[in-house]
Amino acid sequence: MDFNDTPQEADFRAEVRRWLEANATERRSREDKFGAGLNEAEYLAAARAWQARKAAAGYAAIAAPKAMGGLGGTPAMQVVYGQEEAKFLVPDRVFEISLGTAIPTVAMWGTPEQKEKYLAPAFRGDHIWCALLSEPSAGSDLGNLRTRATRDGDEWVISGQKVWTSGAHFAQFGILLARSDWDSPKSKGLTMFIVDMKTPGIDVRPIHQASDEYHFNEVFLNDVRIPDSQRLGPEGQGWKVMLSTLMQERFALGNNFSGDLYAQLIGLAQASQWNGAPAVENATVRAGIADAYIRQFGVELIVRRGMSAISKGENPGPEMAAVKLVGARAFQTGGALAIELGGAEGLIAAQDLGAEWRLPQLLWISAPGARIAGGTDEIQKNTIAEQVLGLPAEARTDRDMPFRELVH
Amino acid sequence: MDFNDTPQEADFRAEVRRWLEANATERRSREDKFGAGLNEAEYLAAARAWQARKAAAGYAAIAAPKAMGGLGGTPAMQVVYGQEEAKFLVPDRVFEISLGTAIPTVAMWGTPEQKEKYLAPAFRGDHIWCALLSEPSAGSDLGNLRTRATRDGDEWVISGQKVWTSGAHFAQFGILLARSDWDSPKSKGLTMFIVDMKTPGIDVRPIHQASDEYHFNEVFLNDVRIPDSQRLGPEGQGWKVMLSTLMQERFALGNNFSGDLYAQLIGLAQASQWNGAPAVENATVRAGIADAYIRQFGVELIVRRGMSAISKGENPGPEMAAVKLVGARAFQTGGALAIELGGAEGLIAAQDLGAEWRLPQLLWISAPGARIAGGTDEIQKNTIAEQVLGLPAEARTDRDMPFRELVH
Amino acid sequence: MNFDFSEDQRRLQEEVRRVLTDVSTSAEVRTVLDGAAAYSAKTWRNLADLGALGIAIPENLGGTGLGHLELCLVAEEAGRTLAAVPLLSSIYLAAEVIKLAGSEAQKSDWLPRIANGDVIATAVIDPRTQTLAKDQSLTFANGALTGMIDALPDGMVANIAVLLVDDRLVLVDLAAPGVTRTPRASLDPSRPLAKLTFAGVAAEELAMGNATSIARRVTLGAAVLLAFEQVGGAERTLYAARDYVLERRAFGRVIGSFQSVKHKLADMFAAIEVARAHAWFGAWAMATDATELPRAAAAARVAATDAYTLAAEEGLHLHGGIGYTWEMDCHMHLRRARWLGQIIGTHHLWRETLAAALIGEAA
Amino acid sequence: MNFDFSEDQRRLQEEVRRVLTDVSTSAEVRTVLDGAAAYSAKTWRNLADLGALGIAIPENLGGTGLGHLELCLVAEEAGRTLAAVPLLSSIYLAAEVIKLAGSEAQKSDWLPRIANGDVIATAVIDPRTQTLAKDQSLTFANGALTGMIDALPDGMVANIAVLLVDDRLVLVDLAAPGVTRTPRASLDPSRPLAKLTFAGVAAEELAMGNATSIARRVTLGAAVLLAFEQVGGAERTLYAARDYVLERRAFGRVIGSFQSVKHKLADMFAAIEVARAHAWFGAWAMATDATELPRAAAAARVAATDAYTLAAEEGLHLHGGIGYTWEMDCHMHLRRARWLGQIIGTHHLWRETLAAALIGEAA
Repeated sequence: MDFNDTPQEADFRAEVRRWLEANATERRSREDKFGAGLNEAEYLAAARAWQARKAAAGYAAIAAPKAMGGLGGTPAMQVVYGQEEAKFLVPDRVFEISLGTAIPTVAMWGTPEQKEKYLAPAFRGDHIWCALLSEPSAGSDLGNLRTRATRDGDEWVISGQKVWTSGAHFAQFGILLARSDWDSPKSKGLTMFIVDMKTPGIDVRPIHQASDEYHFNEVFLNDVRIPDSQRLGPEGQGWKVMLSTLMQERFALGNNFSGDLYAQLIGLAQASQWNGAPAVENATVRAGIADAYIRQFGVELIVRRGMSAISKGENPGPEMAAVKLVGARAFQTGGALAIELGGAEGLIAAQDLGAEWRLPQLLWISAPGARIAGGTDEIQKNTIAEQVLGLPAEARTDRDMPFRELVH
Repeated sequence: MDFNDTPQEADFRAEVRRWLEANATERRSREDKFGAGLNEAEYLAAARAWQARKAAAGYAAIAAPKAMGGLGGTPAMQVVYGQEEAKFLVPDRVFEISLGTAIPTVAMWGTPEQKEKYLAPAFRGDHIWCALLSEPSAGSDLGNLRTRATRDGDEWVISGQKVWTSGAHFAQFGILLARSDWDSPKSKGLTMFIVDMKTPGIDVRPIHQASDEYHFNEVFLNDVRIPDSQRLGPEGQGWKVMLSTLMQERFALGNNFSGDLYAQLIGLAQASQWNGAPAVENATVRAGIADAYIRQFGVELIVRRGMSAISKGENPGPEMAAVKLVGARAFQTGGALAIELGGAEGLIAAQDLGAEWRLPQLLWISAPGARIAGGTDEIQKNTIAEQVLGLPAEARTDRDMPFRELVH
Repeated sequence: MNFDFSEDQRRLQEEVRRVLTDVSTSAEVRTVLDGAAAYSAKTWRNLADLGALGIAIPENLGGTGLGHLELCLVAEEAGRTLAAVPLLSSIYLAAEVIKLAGSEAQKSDWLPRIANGDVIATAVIDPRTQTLAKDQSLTFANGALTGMIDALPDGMVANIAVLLVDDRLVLVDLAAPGVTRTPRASLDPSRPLAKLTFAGVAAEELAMGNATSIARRVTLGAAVLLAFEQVGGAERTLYAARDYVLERRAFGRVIGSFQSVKHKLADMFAAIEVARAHAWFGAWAMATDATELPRAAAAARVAATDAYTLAAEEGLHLHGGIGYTWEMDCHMHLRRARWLGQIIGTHHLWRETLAAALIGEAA
Repeated sequence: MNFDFSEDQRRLQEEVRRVLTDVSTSAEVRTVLDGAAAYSAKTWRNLADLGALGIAIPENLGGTGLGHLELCLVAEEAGRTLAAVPLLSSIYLAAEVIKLAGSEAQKSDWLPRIANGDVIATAVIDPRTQTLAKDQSLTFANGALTGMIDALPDGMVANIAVLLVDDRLVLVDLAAPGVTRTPRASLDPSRPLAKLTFAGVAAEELAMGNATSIARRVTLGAAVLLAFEQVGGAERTLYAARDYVLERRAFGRVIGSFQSVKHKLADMFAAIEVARAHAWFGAWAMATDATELPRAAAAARVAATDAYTLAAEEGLHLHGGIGYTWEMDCHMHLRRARWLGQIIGTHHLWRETLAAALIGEAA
């Protein structure tokens, strides 16, 4: 057991550090942001320029094999890079779906032509990808999706509606899951496609979130034509393709659920007064800080354990479901505690109260989304109960019936 | 809305108070007990003598109609009596199953002869009753019970095993639920009986509880013969008879789940030191005291609301399930907090630490039992979800099949 | 003993519910949420016309002359419909303080106009022991009010403010020279906040009786009334979620048939039952001015804050993705639960209040 | 970075598990629980023979010469099998203190005999900031120990005691004249307690290094080691409950197919995963004497106490009525979870320790 770098890791860290110092600006505070003041188009252009530099240096796909355009490094090197990059101002989540979800799926299931065509431009940031998976009637029950893919010669004609598609309004490409066979049971008969987002028939509309933000979209598909050469993986195997996507995502999510909310709580509690003394001296506040640390750093440690397993060629398994379950809750509880520190004044939104309140307030209002997106609390618990603990799956009547007969 | 007595209630309270002062000893402390130092036989004799005096004064069945040997009073009078009696030393729970569970069932379902024969002696304490319901394979799923009742002329022959029977070792009679028809579905085909506990073939064995106490028994029934005149309610209607029993019990339970643990916590926290100051000054301890009060007094208030409904001739419904759910949890959490007050020294059992620790320690170790007995947390939540909120019952495959086919 | 509201009170509650359900719709609340209005004038007008604003104000002062029990039921319905109106500041706090601490002239000057809705008051009469500002302080000397106070509910629309300044209760006309108001973005935009500064503004004292004890008593009453709003809101979210899970299907069944969903709703129900029980006890204590008021009010506030927070969080969760959109009302309850739960101090502060009351009673 | 135990360490753990599963059976633990023995001599002997007692003691002092990481894994297996042995008092505390604060003579006098199990030590080296006793105090002057200390683990069977007295670490032979021992009924009778009084008993100081800081460091290490015991116990209850719900049927199905049962087990699993992660981090911090030790140990202790408490309470609950009988082991875990969670201070105290460490690091 060793938290220190191996000599190779230390060398790589130093190299990365030098490169970052030469190519990016160091972060001075939590509120310091890449591209502050830019509009969306300018921000995307700056993000792409950054990603191109990063790809040129070989850091866009550190753990991917060289044959795929990667650096051929170890997962540990990927972690080292991430730790160092976090200290600098870099684009926030623009390439997360591209490089964390879509491209790994293309790398795993794509034809040589598809890989040739899509991997490098995505690494460089020329192409940004989105993932067209969820539908209004297919959230937790993704197998229930109804977007229809009908074969027409060498093409497929796609119609339906997707929802919660992050980045669809600026992505060039998407992976798209649709039902190509209505006579098979629900999780069969699905096929995955690569879709050019400029194809006629695609209508992207932003979703107004409960947090008053617009990070997601509804995507309406109306007779969208996709050549069969853009099919990703075998016809009817879309479910399997998607599971491999989600497995990637589950692990990548881990990092989103750690964080330093507990440190923010300390600062805010020092600046708040309870009964004439700093709130940080109150025993319940201190217990809340301790609990935030236990959850957030606990999640980080579980992810590090998973990383160590990857380093040894093992696969971190379904037990990673605990990460999201615990992490999203930590946002909800810790965010609420931060807001409570100020009493009535804590109800003033950060725009008027001060930048240091922005993140905790945002965590609080977006925590309900975090508990739903990427698999609800209940889905995570089912995963643990069934895949880790070996408990029986829920009795189902819909698993083996032709999908056609399930539609109401 | 009025928490004060009506003039009639105030008169009755004064009358009860005078009678109690003349006939019982006032309680001086929480640890002051009826019959301290007596062995079980002596305790039971003293309890019976007390109950006989109480019955002679008309207080054994205040809200029961005069025709049944009751006082013909109101539920509010019953409450008033209970409030006053709680200030005196009286037997603890000896007659609870008799008068709270068994006798109300006899009163509701018994023949005129049965009522004539059984009510008065039970009110007087001459007869103590138990309730032979649960079985090893029939806990939450009471419909799964397998004790067999076979008709033989004018008699029934009963064989099987009951469990968690409180007071079976000193009771004279019991109500007994058994399966008289194995070809009906599980909750049909049951019949309720009255059984004389001295009948040959009955073997009572005490259960060693997790709390190191012996309040319950296993009861083995081996060819126990019961005349058909001792059948309680129609043949095959035992489920319905039992539901009316449990409905009584659920409400009666309310009072067992209130209490003054919060007040005990205050005293104990004043006597404990944390970092050189009384623990009662610590904010988390204070929050724990507040929460214990909210749960325990909340339960008491819900029961009072139910009492008010009864006074108006309404029936407190399945929402009373919340009482047990909240109350049993309060025992577990509050008991644990009490034990935690002393740190390492709090681990010393009350016998060596002091009488004031007995109740909180007992609440802690018996709380798991309270969360199970009389309907587990899960059963209470199902009741609320289905009977209050109108959510669908769990899909069941065992409801309509002949019981014979369900037995593994 | 009769621990229930009377039939007359129930009928009144139903009437209020009927009107508010018609008037304080999601669309109406959203006019405030989206910043198009600072409060729902229509809802306010309807409550005034019903006599609900003056329900605890004597008839000779323009009120309905009923009492606090009835006001509790109005609060429950306002909470249920997310009513975007200044009930807390104008009715629960300002009117109550003026009733107890105002001279006959002050009472007859302000209470009739508060009762008929023409005058809106903002108020802060608790000592704000949880605070961020170091420079927030008011002084009142020689009839002049000076200083700043932040996070005033309804501060932009109020005509007057009732404030606890040191040990005195002060009423100030906000149209007077020297008053500066700044809107402050609120985590529940349907309940706006403002910062007010006073530069030697002429103000009058409400000087009948002991200011501190009146302020305390009114604050305890407000805790009870907010508990009713919270219980109303919590129950609304419970039943909205219940209705949704009976419609939404996944894995071949309505999701309301999944035990995890059922048990979550049962937990919400149990929390609300406990909160309701304490709220009722608080109502009784407030209406009878019982010695139990401090612990009854504190318990009502804590239990109701916990219940509404749970119901709003889990009610949204049970809706899944759709619950996380701006168009659904789930987030409005989440925001309102937080606003109601903090505006007169958080559950932490009120747990401490409850503990102090219990320990005091035990002594 | 490699956040995992090595294969050698894993093999050692498996060996310890194999032996303890054979030896520290429910029946064996119950000999102590029921009062027939004060500790399981058989389990103790087996641990000694395995080299597990001296695993963190240097070879030249009779130990195995491995280290704290290995000792953590022994602790996990002892927790899993409810081992009724004085690991905490003799190994985690006394041996560690003697190792750090003892003279060469003291070390070679005691450590070999502790490592081979011939000498059992009891120890209290935390300042007991949560306490009931007002008359509990020790003084050490002129080589003589006077006073009383209560709730000593294994106090009836120990040969020696290591005690923090004011700012000094003291070793006392319990066979010396002037020592009075009184057994104290324990909420976990399988881990007995005693009260010891000293009437001017001859004792020696462990005087190498700063006593307070050594005591602190050893206490933090004990928190980590207890966390491993707690994680082991918690995991045992989780899987015992899992196995039971796969057998027990109700309503026509195994109860493990009910979602409320599944999700409860998943919650237990998640709590244990968090606890395990912090326990491992604590192990690393202890083994490397990292500056992170205070927060790592405190977090490990809090997370593990929470996880074992939850697992023991809900593990019993999932067994239903049968789980509430003396014959089932569920209550033994409930009792052990409480004992382990309080014997060096409760989770409240350690949450405070954690907060203080975090706030200190942030400064």
